Amino acid sequence: MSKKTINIPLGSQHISLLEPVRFKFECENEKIITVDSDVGFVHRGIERACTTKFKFDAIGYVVARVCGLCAITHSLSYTAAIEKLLGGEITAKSKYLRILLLELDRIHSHMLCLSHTCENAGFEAMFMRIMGDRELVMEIQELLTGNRIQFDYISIGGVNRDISSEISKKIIANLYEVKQRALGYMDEFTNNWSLSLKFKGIGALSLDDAYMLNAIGPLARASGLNIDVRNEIEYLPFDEVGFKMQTHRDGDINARNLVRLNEIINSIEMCNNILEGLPEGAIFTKLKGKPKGEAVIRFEAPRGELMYYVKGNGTAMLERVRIKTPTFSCIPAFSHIFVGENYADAPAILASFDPCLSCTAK
Amino acid sequence: MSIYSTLIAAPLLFAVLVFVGTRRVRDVLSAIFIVILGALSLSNIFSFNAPLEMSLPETFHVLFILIDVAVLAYFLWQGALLKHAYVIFFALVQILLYGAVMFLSPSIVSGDIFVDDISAVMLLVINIVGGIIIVYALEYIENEEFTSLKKNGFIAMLFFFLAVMNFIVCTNNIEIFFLLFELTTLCSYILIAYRGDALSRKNALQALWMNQIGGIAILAALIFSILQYDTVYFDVLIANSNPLYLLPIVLLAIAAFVKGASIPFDKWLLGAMVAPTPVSAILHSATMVKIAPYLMLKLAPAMSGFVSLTITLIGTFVFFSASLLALSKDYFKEILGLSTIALLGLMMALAAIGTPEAVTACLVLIVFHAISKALLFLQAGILEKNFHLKYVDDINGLVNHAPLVVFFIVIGFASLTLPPFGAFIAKFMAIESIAGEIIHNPLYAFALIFLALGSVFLTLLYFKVVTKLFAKDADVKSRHVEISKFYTIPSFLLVFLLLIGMYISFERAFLSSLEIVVPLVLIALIPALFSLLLFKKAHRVKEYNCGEKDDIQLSMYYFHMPRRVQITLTILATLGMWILLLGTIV
Amino acid sequence: MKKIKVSLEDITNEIQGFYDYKKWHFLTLNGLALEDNKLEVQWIFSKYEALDEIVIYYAEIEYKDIIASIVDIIPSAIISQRELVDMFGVQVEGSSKGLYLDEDSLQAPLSGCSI
Amino acid sequence: MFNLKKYRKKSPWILHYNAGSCNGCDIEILASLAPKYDLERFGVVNTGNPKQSDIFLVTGPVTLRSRERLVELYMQMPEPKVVVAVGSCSCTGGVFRDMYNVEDGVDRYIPVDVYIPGCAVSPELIIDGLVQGLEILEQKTKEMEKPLKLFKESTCEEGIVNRRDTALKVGKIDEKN
Amino acid sequence: MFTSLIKAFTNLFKKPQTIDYPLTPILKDKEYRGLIEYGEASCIYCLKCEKACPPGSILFVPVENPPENEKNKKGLQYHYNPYLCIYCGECVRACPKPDEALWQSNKKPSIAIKSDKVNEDWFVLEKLKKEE
Amino acid sequence: MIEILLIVCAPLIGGLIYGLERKMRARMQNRQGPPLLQPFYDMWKLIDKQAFIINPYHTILGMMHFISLWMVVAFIILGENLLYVIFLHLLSSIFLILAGFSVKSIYSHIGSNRELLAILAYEPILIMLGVGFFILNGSFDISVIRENSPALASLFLLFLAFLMLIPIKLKKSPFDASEAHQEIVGGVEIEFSGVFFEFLYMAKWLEYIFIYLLLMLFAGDNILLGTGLFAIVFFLVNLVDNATARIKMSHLLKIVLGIGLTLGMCNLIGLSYV
Ligand code: SF4
Ligand code: SF4
Ligand code: SF4
Ligand code: SF4
Ligand code: SF4
Ligand code: SF4
Ligand code: SF4
Ligand code: SF4
Repeated sequence: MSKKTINIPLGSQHISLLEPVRFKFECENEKIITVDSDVGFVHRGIERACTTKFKFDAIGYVVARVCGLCAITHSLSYTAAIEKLLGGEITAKSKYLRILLLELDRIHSHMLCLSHTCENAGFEAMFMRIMGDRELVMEIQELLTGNRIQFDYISIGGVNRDISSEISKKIIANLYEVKQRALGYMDEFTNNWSLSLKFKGIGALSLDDAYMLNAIGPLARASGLNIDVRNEIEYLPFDEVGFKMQTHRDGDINARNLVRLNEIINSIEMCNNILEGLPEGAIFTKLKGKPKGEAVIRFEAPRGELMYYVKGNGTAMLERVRIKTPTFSCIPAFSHIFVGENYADAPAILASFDPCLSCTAK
Repeated sequence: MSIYSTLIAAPLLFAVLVFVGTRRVRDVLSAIFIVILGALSLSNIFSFNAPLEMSLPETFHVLFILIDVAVLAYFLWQGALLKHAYVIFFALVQILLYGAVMFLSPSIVSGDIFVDDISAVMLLVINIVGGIIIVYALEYIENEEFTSLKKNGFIAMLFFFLAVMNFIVCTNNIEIFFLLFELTTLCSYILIAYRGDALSRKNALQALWMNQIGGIAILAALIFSILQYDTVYFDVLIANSNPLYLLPIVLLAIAAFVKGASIPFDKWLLGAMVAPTPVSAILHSATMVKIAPYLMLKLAPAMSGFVSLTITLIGTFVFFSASLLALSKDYFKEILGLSTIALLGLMMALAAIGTPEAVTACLVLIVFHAISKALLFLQAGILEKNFHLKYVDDINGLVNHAPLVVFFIVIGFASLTLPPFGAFIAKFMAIESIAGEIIHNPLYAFALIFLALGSVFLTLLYFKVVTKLFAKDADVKSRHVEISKFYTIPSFLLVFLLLIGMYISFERAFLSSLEIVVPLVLIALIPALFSLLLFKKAHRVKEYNCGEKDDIQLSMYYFHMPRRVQITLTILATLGMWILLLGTIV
Repeated sequence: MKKIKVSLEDITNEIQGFYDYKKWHFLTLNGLALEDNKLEVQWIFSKYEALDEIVIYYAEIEYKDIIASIVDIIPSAIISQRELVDMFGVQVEGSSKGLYLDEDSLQAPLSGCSI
Repeated sequence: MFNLKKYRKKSPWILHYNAGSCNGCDIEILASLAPKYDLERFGVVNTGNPKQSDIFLVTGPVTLRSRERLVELYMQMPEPKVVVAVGSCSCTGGVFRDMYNVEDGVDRYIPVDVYIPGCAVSPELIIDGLVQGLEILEQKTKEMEKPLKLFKESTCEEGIVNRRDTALKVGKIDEKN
Repeated sequence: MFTSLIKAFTNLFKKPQTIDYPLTPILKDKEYRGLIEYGEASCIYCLKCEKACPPGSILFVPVENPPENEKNKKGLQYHYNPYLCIYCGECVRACPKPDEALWQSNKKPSIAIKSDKVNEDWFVLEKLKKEE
Repeated sequence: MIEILLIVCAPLIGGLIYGLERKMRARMQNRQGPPLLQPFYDMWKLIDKQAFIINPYHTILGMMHFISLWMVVAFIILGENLLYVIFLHLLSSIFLILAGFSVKSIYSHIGSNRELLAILAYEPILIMLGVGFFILNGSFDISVIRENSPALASLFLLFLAFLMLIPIKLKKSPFDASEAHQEIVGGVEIEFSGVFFEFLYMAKWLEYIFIYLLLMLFAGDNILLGTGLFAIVFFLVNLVDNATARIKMSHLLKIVLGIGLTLGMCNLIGLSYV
């Protein structure tokens, strides 16, 4: 008798995906029993280019293009590593502004993820609603940095633009609005019966598995694992601006959504605190010299921990730039979660990881 | 009269004649016999005007008693030989009961032979469809590895079967009916055990003991009938039946359920699959199981509200649950088998309703089910013999190699579900008649639900199979396999019968002409468009596969039916039977 | 940041002894091309809920050496190992090539010996 | 009123493929489908299915692994079709130009009709590009207009557009500098 | 679910969020990072911008009739490829004479079509540059 | 005469309804949305496109789906037997399913599979609906049903059950798993292109007509009520579409069959007591 399984491909081109990644699910009826994945479609060779093609001061703009979604975290991590190697101290104001943009980016990225999860769960109206509201954040990002996605806001020694009081007012106003909307989604995610059918208990990762598979970011926090790099570094004053770790116990899609929503709300608070207590001073300190030595820098990108290992040898060309991105670390966990789920849920589960393969493959 | 005696006697004669001469001679002779039988049954239906009733001479009765005793003794012997406790036990019970019947002497007598239009229709089905299957069997059996004597015996057995069936639909005497009932049991026993291996033997014995339960029920019915109504004749029994003393009727109905392999007696029919495919074909379509709805139709006028309702509910429930169970199967013949069981349930339910509309529906269903099932079983045989395929999972993309077989299978399944075919019309009328009953008794609403769900399950089932056939590659060069003419001609004949049936339903105005013509045109349009080869020149591309190149692996949904579902359904059906029995006694 | 040098043979034992999956978090594997055709392989760990506690185990190896796999201890290391194989052209036990690179791509782009 | 030509260009269905971008432009495509920019005003539907699409939006500089898929998808789109390169990196390679695993822009593999610059492109630019694409689409439809275009002789053997082999051939058109 | 229902219902009677873009133009903020513009007269041909540009979308290539500028000793001409530019603004930050020689305007780049030969022309320049 | 006209125009009316719906959905999602005539623009465009085919079976079966659906609509307009119409509609769905299975495309197969399961969910309810009308009017003939007084009150539970199957047939949330763009890229229709997709696209419009004509039967001879019913249900269905996610096939079966059959049963039993 023949085998009773079917192979369902998801990707590399598929409507539920924004980027090429290929999953091949072996399914019984529609129940997934094994997963085979290919994540290397987006490999461009950035790590090598950073050591052969670009001088160290341009790399900040290059690594931002590792990924458009946490571009800011990438350039921030890289710059921080270089600043560490150069040994200069930057002003408090520029640190605050960096956090501001980092958190704005987190808000828009989380909103994108939520809306994409809803779209993949077949809830088009919710997708439209969140994407519509996301424009509020995009607007202020554009005001602040001059572009909607690739901010190119951070350079070695500080930030590129100052913030004016009008912008600051606008930010506060828009974020207030976003917070109200976020509370609205919270209600929707908990109370809509069709969303509960799609999200509750689906794609769950247990705490122990999260530990075992070294999950990070919202994925791990939704399973109750306390890991948030903002809690583990002293480079930027996250405590001062009111960072609070958000966790959940269930580990399913719903938990991930709620963690993201809570983080949005927490980030909004942080932004407000930053704008209230913004120190006076310059936004840029000129740092001299060429990087020498090695540095490991980690930051919390919207999707989890991002790590840069930079090694310089005192010339303008670096010796090694190692980028360890959040999705990269989560891939073992992804495959694990898919097994046993229904194919019908696969796109939504995938979106709820908020995967970004452009950084995975670099 | 002469027609009926010929119809009964001739096949007996043919059964002997097939042993004469070479294969060639046998084939030609059989073909001629079949044409004769078909012609007789046809002429009968055209010349038929009034029910005919007559008696047989006393010598026959003595002969019948002797045969009866011999058959029962044979069962006992087989049981003892093969050490099967059930068989021995039921044979003994039957012998005892039969003895009891012999001692009772009923006083009201009537004709032994009774032919009405229902019988006429049955004769038609038995002889024509059965005949076509025998033609097919002529070739089929040659592809088996048996001695020629055994092969001829096979054909002879089929003819004998026809004779018994022809007799059974003409008899009015319950004693004779019992004898013939036992004879069909005997026939099926021998045919199922035909291959002679362990599995065949086991299944044959299973069929034997289950069918013996039916025999016991008939004997019990006989005893009660004699005690209560003082008769052994159907017509008297039915005419005099008192709604308070329906026990004989109900017992006969239970015998019908046994023959119709209704759940919980379904195992024997499924076990019969081990026999050569023509046996399954003939059992499922023209003979044996059709005794069930026939008997039910005969009894219907005698049924009171309770009995008729319960039988309807049981029948529709069987329809529902057998189709549900079939969903989880992937052995092609087993699927066909369960769908037969389901449809038999429906036929019996319709018969039990007993309104003229329901009776017509039942008859239409009997006829078309016979044709379609025969067609499908023939294809199952071809698949096994020519393609070595048994499981629906393996028939993926058959259209690439055997478009003709696929055509037959599709027609077969379509004719069981879709307009404008006969079986569809029957289902249609079934819904109408049940809907009519709901007005009187809301409990019929359950029957309706079972019917609706069951027919959807069946559709699902059929198209689950059909769809497998179609997965055609964009570029594979097809490989055609030659199929013997002996296989295709019977199939074409059956398709032709379907068309005639359609014409008749058109004549009889079961549906309006528009309602017949439109779907027919629709269905006919497909091959027409095809043959135009309109799309030869259009651009062809590969299937979308997310831009990937790896081959995809296809497989159907399968429905995992937990064992407890199966058990629950069986228990419920059994419960229904007991309610029926006890309800009548009380 | 603590760097601990280990030899290639000891690496699984060292990590086995050190790694407590509820305390430590495996970050990634990193390769670093050194002079004279050597490669430094680093296993980077960080501690949960501690301020910047990072431990790096490293070993200096030749390109032809076969690196032991730590997947039995840390299942999630599989992907980093595959990346290492691709980017440096070394061999890691049980890790296949082709995570990122196709047949006709530049092979072992970070190995330092490629042009 | 029944001027076919007038309506033809109002229904561009899009197919989006990411050939190695940084997601920036992809997100902007998503954003332009969202309420603020609402591409559906122009009849745009994101079908995700090459066989029913008219406009092929490609982002990213075309990595080695995605080039075959890119061509495959292009081949599966029926004529008339318009390819739009979204973002600097799909126009010319952008910041990834000359990296070892990229092919520097979509037009090395498939003919591009519209180039939208920007990093990331803003939704307004995507709309501009689409409007431009619509015009080209209309032109192409006109050129195609001959009787029985449906049954136009196929160009490939056995009537089947074969993907991979052709894919690599197309790639040879422009030698890299 | 009811909040969604109500939301959908009220949206029906609200003005949609959509900006009818090509009809209603969207004005870019003056700080928007758009096209890089070049003031030839003020340029001192230090080529800092060319070196700073990550994708290499500014090229100074020797031509036959170079722009007349006393600083232009090698006879170079400025070329800029908006389809390669990533709008990072690094060139402007590198330029010793920002706002005069090189600045980032808030203009949107324009759409190109096939006949614009976005790549072919640039290949030529890049080749020239390499030969130099 | 008017019937013939209606039959001929049925797809066009369906297209209009579809256009209206797209517009309405957009507005419910706070965006401007496509023009009302967008479906027709799509149609013109599809005619102009080059058509690819996978294999002739697939193409022909797809066309048959459209034609047979049109017949179904014609039969309803002509006032034929309701039960028959329901089964003919089944035939048309079967065509579509066969088409889906006739190509070696996994999404198409999954779509067809789901379509089959969807039939399992709605067909019994449709049959019960037919029986309900029969009990009420003593006939399955649609023309008779149309002449009698509104059945809405006496068939109210069946009406509710019918409401549940509208989203299934019209592929609307929450019961649109058989089309499910984000999972299986449209399922059955995935391999159609050009004019051949056009047939499927227009079949979708006909499906609207089919469903809403059935809906109007509840209003009997009261045209005003019928129109009102249409407007309200149309609105309601879209509202729900915009407030729910797509649920899985297994949930769909449980919910629709469970609730639908119970409602239908209660109604039928109730009817026979009255
Ligand atoms: S983060 Fe990834 S999954 Fe989410 S929207 Fe972006 S590309 Fe899609
Ligand atoms: S996970 Fe990677 S690709 Fe995704 S947003 Fe973060 S850095 Fe970018
Ligand atoms: S770069 Fe060339 S010389 Fe150096 S190690 Fe590699 S092959 Fe040998
Ligand atoms: S230069 Fe060539 S041979 Fe040497 S390591 Fe690199 S790919 Fe291998
Ligand atoms: S153009 Fe820029 S933002 Fe767009 S994909 Fe390329 S690198 Fe990313
Ligand atoms: S903005 Fe950036 S990419 Fe553009 S020319 Fe200037 S430096 Fe180059
Ligand atoms: S950096 Fe400024 S001054 Fe120097 S060459 Fe460039 S534009 Fe001219
Ligand atoms: S219906 Fe399909 S095309 Fe339309 S928005 Fe949903 S997924 Fe996209």
